[in-house]
Amino acid sequence: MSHNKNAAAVEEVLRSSGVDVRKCMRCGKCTATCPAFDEMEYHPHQFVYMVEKGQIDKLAASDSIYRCLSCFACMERCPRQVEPAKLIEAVRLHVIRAKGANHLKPEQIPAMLDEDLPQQAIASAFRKYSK
Amino acid sequence: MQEMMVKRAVELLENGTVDRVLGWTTGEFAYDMTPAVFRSADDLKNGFVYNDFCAANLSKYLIKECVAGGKILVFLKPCDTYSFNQLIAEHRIKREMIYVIGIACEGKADIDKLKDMGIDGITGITAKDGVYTVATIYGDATVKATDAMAERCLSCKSKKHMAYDELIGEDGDVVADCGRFDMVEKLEAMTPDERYEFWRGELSRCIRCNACRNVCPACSCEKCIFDNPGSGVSQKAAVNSFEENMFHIIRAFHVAGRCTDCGECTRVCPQNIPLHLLNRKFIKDINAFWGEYQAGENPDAKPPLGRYEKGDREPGEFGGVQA
Amino acid sequence: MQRIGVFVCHCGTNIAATVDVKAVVEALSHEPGVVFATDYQYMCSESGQTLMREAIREHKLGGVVVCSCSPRMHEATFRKAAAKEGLNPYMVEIANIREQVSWIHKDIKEGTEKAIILGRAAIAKVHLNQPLQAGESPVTKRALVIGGGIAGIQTALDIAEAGFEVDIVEKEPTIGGKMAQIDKTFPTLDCAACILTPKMVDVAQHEKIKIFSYSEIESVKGFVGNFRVAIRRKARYVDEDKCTGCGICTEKCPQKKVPNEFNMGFDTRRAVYIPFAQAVPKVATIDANYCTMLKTGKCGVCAKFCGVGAIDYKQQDQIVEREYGAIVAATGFNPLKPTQYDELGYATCADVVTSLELERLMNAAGPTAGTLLRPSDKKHPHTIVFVQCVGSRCDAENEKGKPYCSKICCMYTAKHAMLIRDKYPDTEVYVFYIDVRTPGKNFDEFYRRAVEQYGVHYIKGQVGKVVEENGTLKVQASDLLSGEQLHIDADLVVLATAVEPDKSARGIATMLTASMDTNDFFTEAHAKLRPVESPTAGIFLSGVCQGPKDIPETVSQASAAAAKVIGLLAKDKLTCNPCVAQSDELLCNGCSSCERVCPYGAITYSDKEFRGPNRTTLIRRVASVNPAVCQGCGACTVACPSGAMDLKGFSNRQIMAEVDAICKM
Amino acid sequence: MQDVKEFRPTIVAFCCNWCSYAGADLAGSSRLGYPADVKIIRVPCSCRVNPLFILRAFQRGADGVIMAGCHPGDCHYTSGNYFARRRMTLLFSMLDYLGIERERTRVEWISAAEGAKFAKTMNEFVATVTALGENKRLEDLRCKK
Amino acid sequence: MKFSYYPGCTLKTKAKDLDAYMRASAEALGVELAELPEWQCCGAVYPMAKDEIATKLSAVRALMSARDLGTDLVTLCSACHNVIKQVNHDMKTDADIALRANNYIGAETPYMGETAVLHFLEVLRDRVGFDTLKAKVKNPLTGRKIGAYYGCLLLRPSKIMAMDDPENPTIIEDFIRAIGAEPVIYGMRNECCGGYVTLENKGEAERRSNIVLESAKAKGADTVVTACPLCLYNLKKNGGCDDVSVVYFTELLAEALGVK
Repeated sequence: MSHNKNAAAVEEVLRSSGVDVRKCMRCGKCTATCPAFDEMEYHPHQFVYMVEKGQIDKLAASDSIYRCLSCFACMERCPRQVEPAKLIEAVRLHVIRAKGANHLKPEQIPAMLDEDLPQQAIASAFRKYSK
Repeated sequence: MQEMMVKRAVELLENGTVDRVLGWTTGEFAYDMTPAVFRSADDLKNGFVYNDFCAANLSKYLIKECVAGGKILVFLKPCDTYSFNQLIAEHRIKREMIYVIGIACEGKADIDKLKDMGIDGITGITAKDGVYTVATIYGDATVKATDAMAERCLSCKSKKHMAYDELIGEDGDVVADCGRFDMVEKLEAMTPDERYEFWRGELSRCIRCNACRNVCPACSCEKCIFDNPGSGVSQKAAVNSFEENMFHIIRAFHVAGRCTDCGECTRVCPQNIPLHLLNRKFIKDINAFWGEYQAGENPDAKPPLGRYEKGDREPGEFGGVQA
Repeated sequence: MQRIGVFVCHCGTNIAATVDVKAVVEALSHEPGVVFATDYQYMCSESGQTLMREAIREHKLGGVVVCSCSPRMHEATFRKAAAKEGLNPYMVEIANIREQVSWIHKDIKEGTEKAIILGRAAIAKVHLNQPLQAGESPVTKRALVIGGGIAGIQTALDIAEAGFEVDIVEKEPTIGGKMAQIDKTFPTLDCAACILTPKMVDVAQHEKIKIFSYSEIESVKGFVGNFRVAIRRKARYVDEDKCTGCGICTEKCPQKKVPNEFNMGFDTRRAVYIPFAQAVPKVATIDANYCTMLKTGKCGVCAKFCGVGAIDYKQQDQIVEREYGAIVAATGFNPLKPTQYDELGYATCADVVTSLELERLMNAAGPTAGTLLRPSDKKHPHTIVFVQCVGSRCDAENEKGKPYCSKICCMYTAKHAMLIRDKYPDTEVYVFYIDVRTPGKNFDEFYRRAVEQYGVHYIKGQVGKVVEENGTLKVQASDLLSGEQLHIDADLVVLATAVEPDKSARGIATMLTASMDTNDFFTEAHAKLRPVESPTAGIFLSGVCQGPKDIPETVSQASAAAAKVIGLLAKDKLTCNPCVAQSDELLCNGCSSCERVCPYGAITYSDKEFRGPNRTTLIRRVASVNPAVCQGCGACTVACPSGAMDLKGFSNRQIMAEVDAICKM
Repeated sequence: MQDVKEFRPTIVAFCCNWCSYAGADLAGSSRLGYPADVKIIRVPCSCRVNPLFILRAFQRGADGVIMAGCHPGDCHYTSGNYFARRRMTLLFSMLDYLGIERERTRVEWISAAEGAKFAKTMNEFVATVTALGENKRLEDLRCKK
Repeated sequence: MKFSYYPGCTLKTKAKDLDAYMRASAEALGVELAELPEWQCCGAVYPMAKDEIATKLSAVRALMSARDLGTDLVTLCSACHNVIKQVNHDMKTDADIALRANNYIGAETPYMGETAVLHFLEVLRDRVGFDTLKAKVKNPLTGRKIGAYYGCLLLRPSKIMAMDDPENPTIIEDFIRAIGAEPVIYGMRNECCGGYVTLENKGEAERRSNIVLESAKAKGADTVVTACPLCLYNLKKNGGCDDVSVVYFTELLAEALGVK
């Protein structure tokens, strides 16, 4: 259970997210409300629990961090103000801040375009997935 | 101004609204305006004076007048109305026995400042457009009002009357940025040793004449503990530095949250001790610790030492107060 | 000067080992006023007390100082002993030389020195002690119970059974409270009406109980044993004495479209109504918000049909003043209205209901006559989803919800699930829970029956979204144990909403000067040892107004509160703590500073005549302290700038004398 | 060389009857020592402590004054310590403003169960005041021996 | 009524119409909107991490420039609105972020969250007033059944956006009533359309969009209005529900005011 080697990563994620994982009462409302549930390997409540347990590696290696829609529903509906979305973002940043670990690279964009695609979609994708 | 006041006072006396008038009259010297009670139109016409030496806050005198009964007309400057409200809040005076005429005030002259300028033989004063014209037996002298104005008026917190039945002149506004805590801040910024020296220098001059206490509208106790042998702390005159400190600390504490910062204590101190700096320290602390509070602004407000919040700061937490 | 005796206790070796008791006796014997000083093995023993009594007698002692253990230990012992010898008990002071000296200072010299100083301080204090008499106040032998739910009913019945008069003030037209709306009770599944209504009848028929229904507390004055309460009897436009409760008016009233609050708005009632068949008092009430006669002056149907002439459109609110010795708050609760939780669809979907609403939908006397039909289309629901903890257990910063566990929801939900599965076996029932909390006798067994015998699906998880589409409630939820997100097509969703104290409680607490916590539950005097008393003397707590609780707990607490009230009313006089504040009227400014900090409302003001100069008479406003109410904290003494307010037994002079004695080297 | 006597401060501790005085009793019965320089005065509640008493103590030769009461929210009289807290906040601030060492005064909330905290607090406070030395700024020489 | 206006990247390009409709409507309503003299893309998604400073700067610059102009700042795109309002909240309440952002920018007067940020819907509700709007409608859209689509960004996090009840909002419904149409309330109106992953995971965006549109359709909506260009794109392109048309609310506004 102990993950001392991860202590620095846990600390980084907690600090940059500003989330107090100990507030969680394990009700599962975040996961109940999550629109991206089917796309995720680890679900919002698991982010909270696994960060607390120090399992950042597993979360970081999972595609789940790119599946969050940033819709704030889990944050809004959490009865204990835990804000799981902030944790997901913090784990994602933990990954993409590492050099060369951008999830989305500019050269991939042209293939994804269609003529009506709003700029907003590209801007937000870069903001979320790249440094 | 004086004519208008007299005219209105006479009207109110004659139509029976009030049976006497609390105002000012000339004291021993022409610049020494003292509170006085007038009972007739003649009294008023002969004795009533209002000019820029009329600094005394008349509200405290109402305590005695209210005990005597009848209905009293009083003239109050904006700062006096705070004391007035505070006395109402403390049930020391009865609102229904008093008819308040609020009078505008542009700041009162400080006789010591005038004397320091070498103006002697003063017989009167008039103010216009920020200039005092001081009549003396040697002729008129003119000075810029702000050069000769009392310190408390230079940092006036409010030109707005907090209570009145009618106004003579225009009502002003609360002065948001009056800078009245500047000196307190300066003291706070000193080292404790410097502060100790400063206050020793000031308080050691105290001769315990009790003028500050006697003029203070908040110090209106039936019997002051310092005069009461039964209190265990009575002292006629301060024997040493401890007693000097003790008197002024306890006096400040007793008026904490009640002092409206009218500045009378400093005005009347024959030793020119800046006593208001003690009261202002408490006012500043109260604002900083427990939220803005101006005694006398609202007679229904709960005073800061008569209420609490669960999350109040702990004693001895000085963070954020010191500069 | 007081003749003082000093008694230094060895406490075996507890004191004597590290304090030279002989030296203490020697030193203190030279203190001013000390006429006798001695030491003894055990001062608290019978022979030690005899020693002290003999010395009081022999040396005509006017004051006693015992240097011994903590006054919290034996102050009462020594005071009692002194009293037996005719010395006022408050002339005895203790110097604590055990806990504060011998037990913590190893060095005999140091310990002895400090013991002498503490002894001197006690002597200095005793010199200023005054004989104090514990005051007495009479007790009005009647209790007031605020709230006529099961808590108030039980408290009132128990007090009345003991032979004391009780008034119940209930703001609704009938007593009965929430329990009257409930269908069955856990864990025995008794019918709530069957066990409640006989009690309501007992209340109605008890000669010692008077019910003020449709009434509210207007003001409370006085103190323990002597409360004066003004009760507002709201105009119900029906003469309670004349009305027979025949109900003809409620059948003839043409205004039929009034939402029936007793049935949670699922059906309607008339503008003149009796809330339910077993209402107590069984008297009609006209709802002024809907009555055509009261609004327009045209109608008068009810008056026409009333055979006894009980209808009175001109009735006004009446204020009744009553006196009481004790007051019980039994103000109860309401379920939180979950309109803020519309992800669960309560505000927008008719078939999302609260648990209390479900009670009415299942109650034989309810709008569906006991057949479970859902509100939107009156059809049988076949899939029902229960959601637990709606608005309970929220973070303190969460503005929508409450931070506490509402305690009863797990059990009533198990009850609902079980009853539905029992009556409608073709119904699938899902319960989404965070934890199932069942501490209580036969409670967990009850919940297990719901799962094991009745096949209720308990799922650890929460519901995230409820959307109504084509008459079906699409429920999206988490199942944490299987790691799935579930999508259930439900016909009915039931929300177990948080319990919240009745909104009227805050105002009542203020009038009673009883403290409340941040959730508006009444605070008890001691969380463990005095759970049915408020910190304010004479105010007692019954039922949910003190914290969430179920019916068995409510009833036990109601009886406990009654026992406390009976204990109080059984006394003819109350003995007061004599160490109370007193105001020196000659010094008092009447400024109200003391009044503002008094937690008990013990200080009142009156205008008194004083002699002024030149034989004049002055009228001054001065404070006086009611010694029966004052608890002796001393807050007022420091608030008073003139020193008019002082505390007996801990006066300014006494404390300063101690300071002087300690500091003088 | 002059023979310098070791400085031992005089400390007055005002303790409320319900919490802190009981905490002192617990420190005693648990044999948790603190210097004999501390002398306790029992008051019903911290709100009974008048600033006059504190000044009086300094006048009569105290080098430090500490007030101990129930934790905020636990007052036997429900609100006394809240008022005491405000009063002492102002008093201490004023003493500091007059240049009197702020370390000479202290307020601590000590429950009946906190014997260890009582002893620890007193040990700390005595150490602090000892380090400051004699109270010179609020002394009354007439009262000194 | 004068405001600073932050259009954002999309309204200057792919969603020019939305911008044009609003400008025309604003003029008709007597609302003066002055585009900020200089602005940069807000980044389209709020950086939630406390240690993200650089990504918040463009929003801070826009806020600061509105402050210096002495006006409230109006946005039209939900994403811009969300980013700018949340960053504003950070600047007001998080001393650390405020300090570091201000150090970065090095402005003379540090920005501490002084500017009020308003979505154009809030301008309509709180400044113009829906009653006034109703009075100015020339072509009421009588008979139209319109579902409001709030999506995720307009209302959440509710404590910061402080616009409406996040679970049972009324602002767009009231708007729909004001322009003479009938609002259709449906369950998924405040659920996410998946727009942000349209590049990455088109399949998911399609699924989410369809769920939203089906929910609106089931309640009888003929039209769904959005306040966000990305929602608009996503619902139109990925939703593929032919029975329900998706339009931006300013288009309906312009139509109703007769300035389209």
